[in-house]
Amino acid sequence: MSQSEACHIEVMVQSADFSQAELYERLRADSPAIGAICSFVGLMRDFNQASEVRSMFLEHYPGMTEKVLQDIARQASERWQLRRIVILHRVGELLPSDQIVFVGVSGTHRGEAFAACEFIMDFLKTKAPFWKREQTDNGQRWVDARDSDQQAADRWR
Amino acid sequence: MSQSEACHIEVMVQSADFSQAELYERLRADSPAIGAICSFVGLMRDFNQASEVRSMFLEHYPGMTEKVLQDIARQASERWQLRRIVILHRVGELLPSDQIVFVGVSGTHRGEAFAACEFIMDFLKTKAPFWKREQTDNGQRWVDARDSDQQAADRWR
Amino acid sequence: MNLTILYFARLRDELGLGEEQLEFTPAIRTLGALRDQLCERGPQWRNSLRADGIFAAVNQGIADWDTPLQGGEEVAFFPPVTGG
Amino acid sequence: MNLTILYFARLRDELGLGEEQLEFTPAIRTLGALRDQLCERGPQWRNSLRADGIFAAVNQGIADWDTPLQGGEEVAFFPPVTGG
Repeated sequence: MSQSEACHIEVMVQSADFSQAELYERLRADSPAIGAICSFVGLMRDFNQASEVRSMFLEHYPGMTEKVLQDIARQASERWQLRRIVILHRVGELLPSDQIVFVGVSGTHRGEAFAACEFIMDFLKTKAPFWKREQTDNGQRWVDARDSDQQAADRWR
Repeated sequence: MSQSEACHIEVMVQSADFSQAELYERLRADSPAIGAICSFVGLMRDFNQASEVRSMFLEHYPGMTEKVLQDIARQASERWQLRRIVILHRVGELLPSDQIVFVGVSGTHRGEAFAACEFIMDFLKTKAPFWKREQTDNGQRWVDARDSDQQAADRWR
Repeated sequence: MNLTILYFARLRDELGLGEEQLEFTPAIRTLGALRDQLCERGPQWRNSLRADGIFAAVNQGIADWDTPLQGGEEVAFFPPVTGG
Repeated sequence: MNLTILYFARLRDELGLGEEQLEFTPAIRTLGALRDQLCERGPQWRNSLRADGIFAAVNQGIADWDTPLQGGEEVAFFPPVTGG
């Protein structure tokens, strides 16, 4: 398969929960040329910066969010040989243990699938306009960006 | 969570197909401390070394296989902070598009989940006693080991 | 040819404002000039819009401070992103 | 105290043998000595057991050629692995 033209990209932003199984089946669909599927799910933890988190609100910039995620996926498809990319990010109110984000890629080779999936997550973390607000026993707070996320993205230059 | 003692390891070798969804749910089970789940599935391609593959037979060394996979998982659990590791590898007769192997890890941090999952796959590829025999229109042949797999494993030293 | 200006997350809370329309004038030649003009509204605006790591987007694409404006754009200001 | 010897995959096909019992003798001091003795069976054995990348395991663990044997072990010879 050639690089970007054969890669099918799907980007979804929604408040509803998602079925990891269903997204996995999309990655696997219709191609006996696929040898590798790597997928990542980010989940809400109940603990951050030394206090318990009761719930979280995920705000985003509708319109720009989808553009940025599409652009990150396109970059991945130009950098590695991939067959499909699926990105789904939730917004709105979330509770501990909830699924927040799914990124999955399918392709011919294992190493490319791992690299592309991690690349997309690292750029999603530092480029896509989402903001987390946590609800703790002491009130609400906006989550601070992490230097470690920027460093993770910088590795890909 | 402390390093190796809190990590739950499951290793399965079976001829039956598996449900990726069910294995994912095991990785996600019972812990609001999990923030990241990375999983990989290897699938059978219909093409290898310039000829079409009709089917494949996966032979293994019963007993040793499970020990090696357990050992690889244990090494990963000592190297990174992980909550659960699930490894499932199929044996016997397989057809194109069939799922061959599942490796999934859950843990607190994204980077650790990606690294551990890829580490396990790289060592599984070069250490676990499985052998593939392909059936093509020109007869049977044992699949050759790839230098690229050895190089992938060598990166982790 | 107004500008639509959006403020997100912590910035919106600090400024008490999520969206506004601003009349475009020739003095607003660049994104940086727009920010300078907004900062003249008072110390809270200066603190918020000049804080470390503040991003701006023009028509939903990340933009440098010297990006030219000509009126009609959607401009957004926001703090570092924290999704994923 | 026999040795159980297993041959896998391509090796089994080449040698026409998947498993055998071999009487342990003091000459078989190491895994390498066992291989040398098996190679005396003929050119096919030498070709197969001295091919590039042949592995051996003792009691289901990968072992170096100088691993000592004392009888009672399960020894396996196999080509490079190709799972995953």
